[in-house]
Amino acid sequence: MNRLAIELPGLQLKNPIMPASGCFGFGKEYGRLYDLSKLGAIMIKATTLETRFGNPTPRVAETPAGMLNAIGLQNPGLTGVMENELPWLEQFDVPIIANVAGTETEDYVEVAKVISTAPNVHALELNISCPNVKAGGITFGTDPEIAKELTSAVKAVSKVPVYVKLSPNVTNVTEIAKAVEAGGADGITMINTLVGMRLDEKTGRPVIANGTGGLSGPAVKPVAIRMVYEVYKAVNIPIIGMGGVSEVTDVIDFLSAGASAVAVGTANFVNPFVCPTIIDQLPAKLDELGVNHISELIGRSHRL
Amino acid sequence: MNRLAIELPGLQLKNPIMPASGCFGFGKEYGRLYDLSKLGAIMIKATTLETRFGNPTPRVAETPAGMLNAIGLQNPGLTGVMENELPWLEQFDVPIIANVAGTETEDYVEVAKVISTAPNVHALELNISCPNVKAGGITFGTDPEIAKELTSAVKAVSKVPVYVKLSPNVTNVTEIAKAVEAGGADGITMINTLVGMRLDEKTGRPVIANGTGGLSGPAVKPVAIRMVYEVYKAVNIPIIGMGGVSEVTDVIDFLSAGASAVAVGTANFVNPFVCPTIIDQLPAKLDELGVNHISELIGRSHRL
Amino acid sequence: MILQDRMVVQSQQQIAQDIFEMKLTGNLVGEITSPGQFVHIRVADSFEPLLRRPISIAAIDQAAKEMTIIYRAEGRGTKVLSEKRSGDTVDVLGPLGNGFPVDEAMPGETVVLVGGGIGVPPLYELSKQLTAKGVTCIHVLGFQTETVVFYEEQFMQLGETYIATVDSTRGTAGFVTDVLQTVDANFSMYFSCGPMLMLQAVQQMYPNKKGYLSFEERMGCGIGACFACVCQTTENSSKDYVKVCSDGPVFPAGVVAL
Amino acid sequence: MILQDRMVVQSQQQIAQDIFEMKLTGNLVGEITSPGQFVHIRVADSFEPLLRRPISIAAIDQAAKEMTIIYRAEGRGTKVLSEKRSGDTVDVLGPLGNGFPVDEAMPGETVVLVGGGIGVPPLYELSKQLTAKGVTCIHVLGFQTETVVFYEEQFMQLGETYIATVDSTRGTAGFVTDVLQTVDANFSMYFSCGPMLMLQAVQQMYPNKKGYLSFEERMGCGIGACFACVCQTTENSSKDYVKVCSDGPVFPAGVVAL
Ligand SMILES: Cc1cc2nc3c(=O)[nH]c(=O)nc-3n(C[C@H](O)[C@H](O)[C@H](O)COP(=O)(O)OP(=O)(O)OC[C@H]3O[C@@H](n4cnc5c(N)ncnc54)[C@H](O)[C@@H]3O)c2cc1C
Ligand SMILES: Cc1cc2nc3c(=O)[nH]c(=O)nc-3n(C[C@H](O)[C@H](O)[C@H](O)COP(=O)(O)OP(=O)(O)OC[C@H]3O[C@@H](n4cnc5c(N)ncnc54)[C@H](O)[C@@H]3O)c2cc1C
Ligand SMILES: Cc1cc2nc3c(=O)[nH]c(=O)nc-3n(C[C@H](O)[C@H](O)[C@H](O)COP(=O)(O)O)c2cc1C
Ligand SMILES: Cc1cc2nc3c(=O)[nH]c(=O)nc-3n(C[C@H](O)[C@H](O)[C@H](O)COP(=O)(O)O)c2cc1C
Ligand code: FES
Ligand code: FES
Repeated sequence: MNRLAIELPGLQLKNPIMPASGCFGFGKEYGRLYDLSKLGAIMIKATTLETRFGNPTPRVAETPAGMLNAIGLQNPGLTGVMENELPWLEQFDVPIIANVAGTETEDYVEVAKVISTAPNVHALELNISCPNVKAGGITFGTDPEIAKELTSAVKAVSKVPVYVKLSPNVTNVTEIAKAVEAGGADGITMINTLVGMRLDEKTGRPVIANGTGGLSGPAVKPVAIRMVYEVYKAVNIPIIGMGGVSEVTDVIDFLSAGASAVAVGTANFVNPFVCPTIIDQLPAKLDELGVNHISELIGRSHRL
Repeated sequence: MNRLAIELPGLQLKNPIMPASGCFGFGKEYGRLYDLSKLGAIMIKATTLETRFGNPTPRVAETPAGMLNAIGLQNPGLTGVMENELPWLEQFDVPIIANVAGTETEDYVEVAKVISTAPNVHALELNISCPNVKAGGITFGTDPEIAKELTSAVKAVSKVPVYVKLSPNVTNVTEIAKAVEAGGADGITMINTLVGMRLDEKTGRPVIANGTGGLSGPAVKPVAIRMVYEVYKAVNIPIIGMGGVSEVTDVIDFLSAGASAVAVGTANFVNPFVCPTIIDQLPAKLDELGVNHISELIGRSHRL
Repeated sequence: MILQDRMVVQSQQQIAQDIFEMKLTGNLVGEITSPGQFVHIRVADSFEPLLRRPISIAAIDQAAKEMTIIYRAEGRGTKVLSEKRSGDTVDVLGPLGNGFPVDEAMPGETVVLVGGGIGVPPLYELSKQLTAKGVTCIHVLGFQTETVVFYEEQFMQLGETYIATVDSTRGTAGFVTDVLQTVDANFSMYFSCGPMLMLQAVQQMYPNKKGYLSFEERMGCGIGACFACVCQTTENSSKDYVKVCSDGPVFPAGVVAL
Repeated sequence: MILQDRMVVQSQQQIAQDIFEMKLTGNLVGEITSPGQFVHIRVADSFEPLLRRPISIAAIDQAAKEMTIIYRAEGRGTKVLSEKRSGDTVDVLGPLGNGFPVDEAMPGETVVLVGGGIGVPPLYELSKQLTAKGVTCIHVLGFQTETVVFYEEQFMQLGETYIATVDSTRGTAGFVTDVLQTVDANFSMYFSCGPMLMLQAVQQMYPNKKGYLSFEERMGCGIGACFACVCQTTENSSKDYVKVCSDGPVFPAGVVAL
């Protein structure tokens, strides 16, 4: 028996660890460092209908125990991803979760329709929470009604289960979670980045050319854990948790709060081997916690 | 000329540095370490109508570059503050900003009416954003209409200018800011803490007995700066900024984003002399930035 | 007076599994008034770990302006502290709180000092001061297991010393209370520091003895301003609540609601 | 191959105001393929500072498995790095990126190396490799002021070396371009590393020369995955954009839109 295996809609995960979207490109770079088949899944960079260059640089800034980014969804567009990126990833025994972004509902629907037909795409992740694009993105993630409609529209065309990625920049995250569940979402991924800003100490100018950026990394983990905890109580679909995961104990925390699997973003930049390292450490951690199968940890904070 | 003096409704600040509410008690403890007359002002701990014991312990937990707290507004109640705390503070040449909290509008009104008559209370800070009490607190801070009404009600009875303390746990902070401005607020203080959670790695249990707590410290600074920046553009009343201020450069950042003064919270625990240290460092910092008077920095990020 | 002192590490030594003994010099030492007081240590200039760590003062050498602390390096902060080497400096705030009342015990009396795990360190300076004034100290020290036992010899040099280990790898099998059963109850007062459950058990065992207990609670400021470390009191107490950092950490038995 | 190597600090030395030279040993050195490659350094195990710092490789000693880096300790991260002492270890990711093409210059040719500030370090290993194969190197190095000038002697040992300081406290008054006006234009190609404005000026000065420029950009991953360090390209380029970390940091003149 595989003590780390987790089954989720569309996803047979050999372990619950996957790189988060935007922090792993389309896998090529990290694939040079280790065998990607080791991963539970891969969340690839956001794909939009057209090629996007993204925002001007600087696009990243460091903050205390975190970072801001405003990449602006740079990606080679649907065709580029379908023709160059996904086929390359087929060589690995790893399910792909395709992060789908857009400006209009039609963009999402169009991308979802096509990308969900790729043989190795086992699930979609609707990015309704990107704070770094002028139109679309986060606006879909802050209004429950709009979030629900978008989810339904994408569900109607997708060949694979649809996960919706929630924004933490809301007054009531459970409201949005319930809305996307009502819209037919098969799962939830959370959290995307918190909107933040860093100013240059000398000039007062925002360090990030875009002005604001999305805050990620260990700094946001307490907010992410709180939101996963709240959403777990509010919905009946599984959650893939993220936000500051850097060490094996962080994974335990997210599972305890209610996540069924965990994504690792920023930590890949700090330690490019973080995902395989955590995966290797998990069995010993389960022993330490006296747990036989990792699924026993899911939501344990709620059962105390 | 005092290069650091700032004038705000009700407040003649000899410098724009003040300890944040809840992080300085009623001054007695820090008053043993240095002369409180050195401070621009003091924001005293939240005062409620009745004595409150607060939440069970543990009440604090460390997080990456931050901390969670759920003190639960422990305080000796209006009478205790009026009789024991405020008179003691009169020996210092420093204006007091009284942080007012409650469960019902009537509580706020009652406390405001009385506490605003204390000779050294030069302004009130309405705490509509405390995440650590079951009723009241944050609920007043997430609904613009309710926030506006509470502000008006308190304004009607207060003998001194009223500042309203905003919660960062909202989708749109400018909406609340505009509402309290419309309600007659003389100024805004921001941000209060972000709701977060830490779990014990061994048991999965929340470390804080209350479950969730308020996140503060350097980790939240990017969120605070972004929100001050947004609110500065949206309102015409002054802002006292806070969230992660630990060093003199943090003060410059908050002023640049649009704050007219700055409060220091968590950093007092890390360095009990942080406020006087920053005050001493400000003049050299102004020289370095080529600025004559500190007020020139206010909002400079918007003028680039 | 409370000082924020950049103290200099004179030595750092591992004395048991995960247990370190560190000697620090600085002006702060001159301000220490009683054993059982503690210091609040910033382990690094970084913002992570952010908060100070409260650690008891385990021994004082006023002539050398030196104090000893003994701590378990387990979490993030104490691990960073354990990497300091002699010559490094550490940002220390203290002395904080009110320690054990040495004056309460009279020369010739016998007292019992009961420590558990990392509650043992402050009892060492306490015992030094008590024995120096002619009080006979009996030490009852409980640990999880043999590998984490420390300072047994040092305590033996000051008086009778009994060790208990939970897993029976050293001394009496079980808890300090198992040792206490065997200790002649003819002592005038007890002093105790250790986990809450131990303090509870000790206090319960001697309802009619004078005793002083040192408490632990999560702290923010360490000086009484933030209300993080508040404990509820019993009905017999004159206060509604106490702060461990500034009213304690040592309280007479019966004050804090257990 | 890119390694994540726990390298050992052999020496750390301040060589000018805020400028440090650090020598590190480890297996990573064996993977370095060209001067101008860089490493991505995690300065502490703490989460603050969080991100790695990109620093150029300034010299390589394959026999000793040793590399030299030269960096300015100005911000939070580099300051922490500057506190490392010999014997400490540092988490280094590298070698990263594509360096200067040493093969492009033929023995007997003369080339010009133009460096500015902390862009100077990678030119040192470049010059060592070029001169070793018989290429004549002219070094033009610009600094803000005298107190931050470093490695002048080392460069002089390899070839003609001109210093410019903005405040005219050392060498030619002004910028590297002021020196370049006086350098015989009869060289085959140039190599440059330094601030963007300097690279712009140098490229503009020699529109018809072959040249290689090394760029700086804020980085996340350092290996090409996060799209933080993207630069727009000119129309003449075959790519729409380039990543400084993995496509660069060295690009032929004319590729990156300046
Ligand atoms: C008055 C007092 C005296 C103490 N004396 C000693 C001593 O002499 N030797 C010793 O080894 N330990 C002592 N402790 C316990 C010591 O403070 C904790 O073990 C230490 O703070 C844990 O820090 P960490 O970095 O290892 O753990 P982390 O898990 O990184 O700590 C996270 C946060 O929780 C706090 N925390 C964790 N455990 C405790 C605890 N048991 N008590 C209070 N805060 C805690 C930390 O201070 C920090 O803020 C004392 C505690 C108090 C209150
Ligand atoms: C390919 C490359 C090679 C470099 N080689 C050298 C070298 O050999 N010697 C040297 O002194 N410096 C070099 N730099 C610049 C060096 O990376 C920055 O000076 C350093 O990262 C600043 O870190 P800090 O901790 O001092 O500043 P902080 O202000 O704390 O840095 C905050 C964040 O901004 C980033 N940052 C700040 N300035 C720069 C910059 N100029 N370029 C890229 N990122 C920056 C930091 O990496 C960090 O993520 C190089 C940069 C690049 C991209
Ligand atoms: C550089 C960078 C790029 C990102 N790009 C995307 C993206 O394209 N789509 C998306 O849904 N999330 C994106 N994110 C958000 C992450 O997937 C993740 O939700 C967030 O960073 C929190 O996790 P972390 O703290 O582990 O990084 C990006 C994050 C970073 C740091
Ligand atoms: C221990 C603690 C207690 C607090 N108590 C209060 C309070 O009583 N009233 C209030 O308005 N804010 C309270 N706050 C919030 C702070 O005033 C401040 O808004 C917040 O901590 C952000 O600033 P900082 O990052 O500098 O701490 C408290 C914060 C902390 C850490
Ligand atoms: S730790 Fe702040 S009051 Fe005790
Ligand atoms: S730094 Fe991540 S792509 Fe270059």
